[in-house]
Amino acid sequence: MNIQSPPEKLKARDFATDQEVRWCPGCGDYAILKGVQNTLAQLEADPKNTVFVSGIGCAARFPYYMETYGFHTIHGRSPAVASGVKLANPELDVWVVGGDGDMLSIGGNHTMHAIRRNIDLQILLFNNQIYGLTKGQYSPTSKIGTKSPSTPLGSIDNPVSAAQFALGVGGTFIARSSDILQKHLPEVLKRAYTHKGASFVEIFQNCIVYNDGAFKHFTEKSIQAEMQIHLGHGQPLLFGEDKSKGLVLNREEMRLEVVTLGENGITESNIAIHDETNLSLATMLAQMDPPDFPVALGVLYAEPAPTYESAVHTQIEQATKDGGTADLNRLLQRGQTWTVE
Amino acid sequence: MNIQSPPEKLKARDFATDQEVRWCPGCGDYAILKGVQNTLAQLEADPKNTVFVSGIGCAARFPYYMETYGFHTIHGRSPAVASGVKLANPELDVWVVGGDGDMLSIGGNHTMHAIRRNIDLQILLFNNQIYGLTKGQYSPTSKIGTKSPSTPLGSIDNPVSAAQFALGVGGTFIARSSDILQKHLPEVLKRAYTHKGASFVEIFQNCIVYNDGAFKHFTEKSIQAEMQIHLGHGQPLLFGEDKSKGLVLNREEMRLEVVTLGENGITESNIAIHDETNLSLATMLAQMDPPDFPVALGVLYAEPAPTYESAVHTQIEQATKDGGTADLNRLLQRGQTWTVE
Amino acid sequence: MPEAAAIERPEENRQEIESAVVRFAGDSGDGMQLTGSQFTMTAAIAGNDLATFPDFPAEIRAPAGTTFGVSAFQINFGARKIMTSGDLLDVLVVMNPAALVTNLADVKPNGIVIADSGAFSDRNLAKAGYTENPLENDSLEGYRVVKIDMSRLTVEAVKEFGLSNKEALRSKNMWALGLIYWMYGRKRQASVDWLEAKFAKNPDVAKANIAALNAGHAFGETAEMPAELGTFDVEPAKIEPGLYRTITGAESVSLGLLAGSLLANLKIAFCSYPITPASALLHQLARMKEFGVVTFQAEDEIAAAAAAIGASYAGSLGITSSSGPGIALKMEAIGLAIATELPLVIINSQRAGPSTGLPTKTEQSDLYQAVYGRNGDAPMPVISVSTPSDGYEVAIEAIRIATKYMTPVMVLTDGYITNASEPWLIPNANDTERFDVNFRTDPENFQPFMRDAETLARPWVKPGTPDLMHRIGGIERSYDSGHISYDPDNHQKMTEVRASKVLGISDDIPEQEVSVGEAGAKLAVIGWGSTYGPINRAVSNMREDGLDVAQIHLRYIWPLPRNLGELLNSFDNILVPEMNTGQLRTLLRDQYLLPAEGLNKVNGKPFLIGELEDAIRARLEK
Amino acid sequence: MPEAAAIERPEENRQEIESAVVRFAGDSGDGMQLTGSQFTMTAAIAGNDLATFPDFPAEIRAPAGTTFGVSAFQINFGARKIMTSGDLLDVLVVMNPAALVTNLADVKPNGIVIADSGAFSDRNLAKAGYTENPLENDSLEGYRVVKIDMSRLTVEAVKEFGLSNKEALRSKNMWALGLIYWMYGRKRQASVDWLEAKFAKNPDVAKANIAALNAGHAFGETAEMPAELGTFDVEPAKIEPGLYRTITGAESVSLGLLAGSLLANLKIAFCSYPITPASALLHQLARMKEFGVVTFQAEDEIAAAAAAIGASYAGSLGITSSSGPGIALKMEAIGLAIATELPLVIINSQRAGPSTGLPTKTEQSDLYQAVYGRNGDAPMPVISVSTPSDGYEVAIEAIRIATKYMTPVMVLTDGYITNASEPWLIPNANDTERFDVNFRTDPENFQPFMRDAETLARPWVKPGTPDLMHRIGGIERSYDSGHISYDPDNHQKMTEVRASKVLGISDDIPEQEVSVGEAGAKLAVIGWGSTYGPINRAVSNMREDGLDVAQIHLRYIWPLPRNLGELLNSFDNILVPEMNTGQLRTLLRDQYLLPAEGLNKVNGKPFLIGELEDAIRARLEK
Ligand SMILES: Cc1ncc(C[n+]2csc(CCOP(=O)(O)OP(=O)(O)O)c2C)c(N)n1
Ligand SMILES: Cc1ncc(C[n+]2csc(CCOP(=O)(O)OP(=O)(O)O)c2C)c(N)n1
Ligand code: SF4
Ligand code: SF4
Ligand SMILES: [Mg+2]
Ligand SMILES: [Mg+2]
Repeated sequence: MNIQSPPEKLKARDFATDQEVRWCPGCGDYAILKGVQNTLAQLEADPKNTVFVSGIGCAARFPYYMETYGFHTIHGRSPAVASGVKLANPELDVWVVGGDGDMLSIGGNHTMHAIRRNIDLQILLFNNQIYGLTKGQYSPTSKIGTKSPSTPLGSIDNPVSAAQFALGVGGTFIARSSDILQKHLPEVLKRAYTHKGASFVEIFQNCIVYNDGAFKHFTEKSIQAEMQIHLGHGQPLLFGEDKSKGLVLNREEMRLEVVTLGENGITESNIAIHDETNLSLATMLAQMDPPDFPVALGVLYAEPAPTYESAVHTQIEQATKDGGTADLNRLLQRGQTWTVE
Repeated sequence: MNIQSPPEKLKARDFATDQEVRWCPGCGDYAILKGVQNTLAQLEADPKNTVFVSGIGCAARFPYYMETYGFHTIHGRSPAVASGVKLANPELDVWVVGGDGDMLSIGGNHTMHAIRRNIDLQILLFNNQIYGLTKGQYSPTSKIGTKSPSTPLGSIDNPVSAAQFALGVGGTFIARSSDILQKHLPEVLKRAYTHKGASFVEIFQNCIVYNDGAFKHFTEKSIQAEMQIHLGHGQPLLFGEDKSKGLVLNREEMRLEVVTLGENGITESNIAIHDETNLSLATMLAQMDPPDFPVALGVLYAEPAPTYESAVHTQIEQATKDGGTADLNRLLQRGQTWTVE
Repeated sequence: MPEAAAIERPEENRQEIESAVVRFAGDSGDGMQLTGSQFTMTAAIAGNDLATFPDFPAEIRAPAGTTFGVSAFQINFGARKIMTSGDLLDVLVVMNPAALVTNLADVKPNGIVIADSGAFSDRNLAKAGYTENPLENDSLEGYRVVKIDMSRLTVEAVKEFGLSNKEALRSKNMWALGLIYWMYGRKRQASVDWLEAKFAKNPDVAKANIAALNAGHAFGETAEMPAELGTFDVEPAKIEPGLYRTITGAESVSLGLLAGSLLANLKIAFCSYPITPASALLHQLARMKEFGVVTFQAEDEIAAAAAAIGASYAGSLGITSSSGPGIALKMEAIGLAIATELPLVIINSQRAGPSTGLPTKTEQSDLYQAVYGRNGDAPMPVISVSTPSDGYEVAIEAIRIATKYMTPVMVLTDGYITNASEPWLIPNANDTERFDVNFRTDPENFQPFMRDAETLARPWVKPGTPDLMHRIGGIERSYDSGHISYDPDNHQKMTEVRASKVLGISDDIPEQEVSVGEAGAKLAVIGWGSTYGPINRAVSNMREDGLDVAQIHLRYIWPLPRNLGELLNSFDNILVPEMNTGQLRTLLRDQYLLPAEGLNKVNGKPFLIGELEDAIRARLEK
Repeated sequence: MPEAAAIERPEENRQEIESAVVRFAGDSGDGMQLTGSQFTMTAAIAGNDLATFPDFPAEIRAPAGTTFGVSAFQINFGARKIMTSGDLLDVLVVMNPAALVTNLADVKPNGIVIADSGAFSDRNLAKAGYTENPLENDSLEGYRVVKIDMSRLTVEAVKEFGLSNKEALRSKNMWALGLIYWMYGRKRQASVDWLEAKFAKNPDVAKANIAALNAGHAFGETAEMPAELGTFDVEPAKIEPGLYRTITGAESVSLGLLAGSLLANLKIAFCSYPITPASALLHQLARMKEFGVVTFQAEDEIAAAAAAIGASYAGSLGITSSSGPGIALKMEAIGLAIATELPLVIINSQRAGPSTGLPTKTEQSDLYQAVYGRNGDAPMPVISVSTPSDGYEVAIEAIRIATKYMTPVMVLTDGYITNASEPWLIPNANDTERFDVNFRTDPENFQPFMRDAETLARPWVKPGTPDLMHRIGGIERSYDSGHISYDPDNHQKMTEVRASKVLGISDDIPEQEVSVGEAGAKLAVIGWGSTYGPINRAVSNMREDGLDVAQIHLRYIWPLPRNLGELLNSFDNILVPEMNTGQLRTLLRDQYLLPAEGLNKVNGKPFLIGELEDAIRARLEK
């Protein structure tokens, strides 16, 4: 990470390239682009030290629209490419952008290992629960029964939950937001940026063409309050209009339950408190699904740990110190030698 | 699954091929081989309907030693190959065998998707926390600081926990055992076999050559009782000599804690009860590590769900019923046609 | 129906022409693909031979009016055999400025450009990069330009149905279609029927569309059209009698795969991962469940190949399909199928590379990858699809070879063929000779790698078969027993037998024929894949011009037909047009040491007949 | 030390020989590799030229006494230039029956076989598949067999150190070494020093080993050896003076990579995934941290290639390394490097294929994959390593080309070279010309795909550079600007310029020279890679026999040297020995239309000089 204030403060639009944005009109990606540009402006990020790496997909076109360094790579491999970027130059701020197909289908393994290694990347998964760019096949996050060109009778496989996956593979920062939450999103992204290590952010994104309304059961204005819970570290897990609902831990069954303040003698003191560092709680929060539960948004889990690239370079520095001079001629002559006269 | 009793009951040794077993003397794989052969004999499995599929690695040599159908494929791809086998013929009992490198490094994604789809496979991961066959490089499950030919100064990446990974990606059956537990292992394998859907079994396996003693902190005879907890559904989570210790749920912190019966007024009624269907509990159990906690062995999680291959074939049967006759000539003529005279 | 019938009346003074090329181009939302398909069907019913090509935008749904959002559909139809979707356009219909700017270059000198002037608003002009309205200045000199405010006329024509302006405008493609029907004296009835069926649940929409269609037609008929435009008559072509349909390459390959599996008495397991342009096959096969077809959308291309191999191991026919980058990923797994000698069909729908390249553009640049692109000495048969309908036979042939020889087979098709269409004389599925697979069930003397003396194929055993339990794998296997073998001589022998098995297939495929012309000509033009059409037409044309040229077109890329060397030797010169930098050429030069010369084009578009004619002339007239 | 010195005395009646081939073979636990290395070092110090080859078992640690657990080490040393590790053995030392049965076939007629008869127990005989003790019947007729109970003699020799029987037996390799030292009149001092250093913390073990070494030597000396065996003298070879070490291919390549990066003024990011035999490189580079070398063991080969590409993008030198199956997996990513024109070095340590094949055996069968194995027209330079020490220069050259031309470069080495070793005149790193990379920093007129007029390379910009922010990717890029471009003509132009850039490298590499003999000979034997040694020796021998033959050996596989066609044309016949089924042959025939004939061997073992001599004779004496 490298925040150098350039002479004049950059505005969000200064992070936009001159390239025409080519998503479908109405695509949620536009809002995310705006959110990210806002975030960088607010962070006073330095464009020259910022790199966006992506795979292939609609989401993955992202780097072309960011006036920073950018690399649009191949399908599924962006976490690996980005790992290489960060290893080569830990000073760069590296953002990784991709869709649910890119990062959880073909690229699932790279996502997993980048997260597990805790390389200091901001990994943004635009989850639209569909393959947009290839015209609408179901994805590993699509709901069971999704009709798509490749599943005309409906899909039959259990979707994977991005957040549960990231928790399961040892993520140190896991958060969620949505394309339509223009205030929430930059806050989450700023947290991701500040976190040292792999920050994994799932952003629910509407694909207006192939999967319109996939998230409306918790993003529609009218039900937002009931169907979203915005997490704050140390804050009670309250939601609903007037924050009248909350989550409590059923201690016998080790499950979260939704309660209404005032009903059955429930007061705020019964409500569970969000603790970002509690993996079990994060796992339970990640599992919540409407209609029985609200969707947990914000930082589900954040537990700082040493980053991979810093350990790499520490070892190198150590070796340089221990090994004395790095003299190639000496290395060439290492081991048993003899002289022919 | 297909249990047809062949005329005479087969013994464990009837499941052994005439091929010379070529693991290093003292390798934990021998014990697992014996355990699996015992399991099949006890299950009265039919060799002709049994298929072992593996990738590449020491563990992956397994199929050559089983007198069943067997396919030694390529590195990391065995879950995908096995998925194809099961899709083509759901009647077969398909076992998948591989090492931690095979199934969690190069093959992590296939393991994840086979599990998530809930294809009825028995997936046996022989975890020796090292790459055996390629002579001892560290693996994604190796402890931080592992010195190996590729990490002469010690490895620096966080290991992934196989069980947590499997839970995170939506596994319906997750269990653990060890090469040295010759009674426990067949019991776990039988449960895996009986489970419809992807059964994921992590088997701790000692690589005597490259990672000897990796598990001795919980497998050595003298400390076994203290450092292992054997799970039983509906049973209290007790362990230790004389079952004098147990796990309780610290309800404020949502964490498990080790307690001693009789101390601080703890009685058996305080001890948490194992519930295989509770994902949160399973996640907490999977996280436990010595020396603070015992290692949880047995069935961590089991929650039956429809299998992928049955849904595939249900759709096909449905289509055959709905579509009436499957007449190729009719299909060829589908759509707009015209006659030239 | 009455509406259409009422105004259908005979035309006079139509100019008779042998063939015509028409392209409809407009915004993605303008329904150009539908318009094109309707025109195609009507031309087919009128007895023309034809070929079509849709040109989709690379973006899913680009903002309206942009150049990168232009969608087009081209048809070449005629009274003679039609071999390509056409070089240059006789008629270009454009629904907005962006369509004009992106398509104009393809119009013939003095060709007809029909433009919806109502869509040439300042905003749309700006989006297309025009600073002035090209319909209003002299920039279109050299074309016969017809400006019609189709937007307004459509809105008027449908006003009785009470649609919003936006809804009304959706019918303007039908207005344009009506006009073109009039130009070529076509009957509207089939389209009227189709609209009624399509919008059965929305009769008002159906009626509005039909009204627009009729209005466009009437517009032409009522002499509101400039006289110099002319009207045309394209007589029926001489076409073999029978029942026809149009078919795209994606359709023919998927139907061929199904047919082949039935002929082999196998179930299909089609395992794939979406990728342009290959996804079309997955979509087709996913709709064949009533035949017991299993389709599996895997997590990636490697898993798709691996699952297909697993399915073949289990006794189904494993098929996997992708395009260039995805095929590259499958190569390690394909090596396993080669090593374990399992049948597997790999369909490669080629697109322009390298890397992501131009996913929606066509190319033939995966021949190297198909023939040579694996680690180790790993021979594999490769066959190719030459026309949109050819995929049917080629897919059947791939299955025949894969199952008879226990080998993976790669089928090369391409983005052009996948999407292009042509009329197809629908075969009777029962006429093709069966090649039922005989799974080994006899335990007597069974060894998993004991070979058939003639084909050198090993036996195929279904797991589940009693007493035949055995193990196979990718480590070198002992001749016959299949056990792991590190024996040096065994590896030599196995490497040789794998090569011989594949080379031996050349005795089981037809001798290479000359498609047009005769052996011994001054020049042979040899191609493969989707260049068939343009080469065929160009060679035929040049022969009519008296040039001594012949066409040879390969279906079999590896092994090559057994007589090919001798045949090629009979020509003075050999020209190899390819949509790559010379990949078949390498094969031919290596195999036959003949100075085959390349004619290479890699701009994502098929060869033009004219380009080939020029090349042939240049070589024969010098 | 005194022990060794005490019994060192001059030998008489030694037979002077030009060179000898000795192989030590025993169980994996018998320390054969150490024995071989010690003999090698001593031969080197004695001034011999030499070449060695270790032969590890495929299994990690097979049960003791089994045939598949045999480990061997072969050395060819001589008074003349040594080109290979030797065809047939003069002396085979076997420590058990399994070693005898697996190695006997390689012994020369009437060659010497020295066996530890103490290890020929019934159990060990059975494990090796013997029903009778071959030392006791006449099955070894035709060899000069020396049975010695080395086990017993070793135990006796070390008994004063109070070791257990098992521990004592660990020194029996040193006993054997002592005996062979005596046979060839070698000094033991270097080994004594080495043992003392190695077991500095365990002086008793050191002493026991030294005692065994001396005992073996004394055994020979005290005339307990059969007279007909003989003792030999191998004089020093004529060797360029200087400081030497032995070096394996793995070492030379890794040192070359480091040297090249320093010459280019770049940091290395070496990203790999373990695989036999490529892992050796990862292990070497992982020990170079003091030079700032980053090594990254990725989750798979694709991630390794991708991370290397990312590192190159960020301004390091990305290097990735694997063997056949892993290289296949990297091809899609390599296509991205080709498309985005980023430097990248890919080391392919070839092994016997296809598929998993024979991982521990050598082959040259990835040339097709290297040159042709990608989707799309995706040209990439390919260069090859010819001897164990050659990797140093080749790796440097790979980096020079990759960085100067902004392209991936594939280096082909193989399992034989990786593990084989030879003496190396250690170069002075400062003598090689530098080729510092100039990263672009000037924003004036910057465009990411604007090319250098001469090299056609695009500029390399480090992220972090002010005012040069830009985007690159795998979709076709516009000439100069690098923006996404779907323009047909641009794709044509870019495809052509990518090909020209790579072909242009032929002007920047040396003209092809004739290694042995002259242009215009009756027969050229042309090879590449690890066949250098045997071809060189065979051609030299045949020329001494008066045959008109020459050797041409390629370092550059693609592009080929600019004069190669002309050079090859000067010969009457061309023979291409390859450890594959004819891959370079394809390239040569395609490029030059010359009737190059193949001599192909795929049994996992290098060519024997004799095989090549026979082939040359057959072609020139007919
Ligand atoms: C190796 C490879 N396989 C497949 C593809 C085709 N492909 C491009 S994007 C994509 C998936 C897009 O879905 P997602 O990642 O969810 O992104 P979205 O378009 O929905 O934003 C696929 C399958 C490809 N380009 N490369
Ligand atoms: C594509 C490919 N990459 C790498 C290898 C080399 N390789 C073989 S086994 C293996 C890892 C072995 O480790 P693991 O899976 O843990 O099995 P173990 O030997 O420990 O039982 C590797 C890297 C290979 N055979 N193929
Ligand atoms: S297809 Fe969907 S995800 Fe892609 S740009 Fe269009 S709306 Fe967005
Ligand atoms: S290397 Fe390790 S895992 Fe492999 S066979 Fe030997 S002991 Fe077992
Ligand atoms: Mg998506
Ligand atoms: Mg392992």
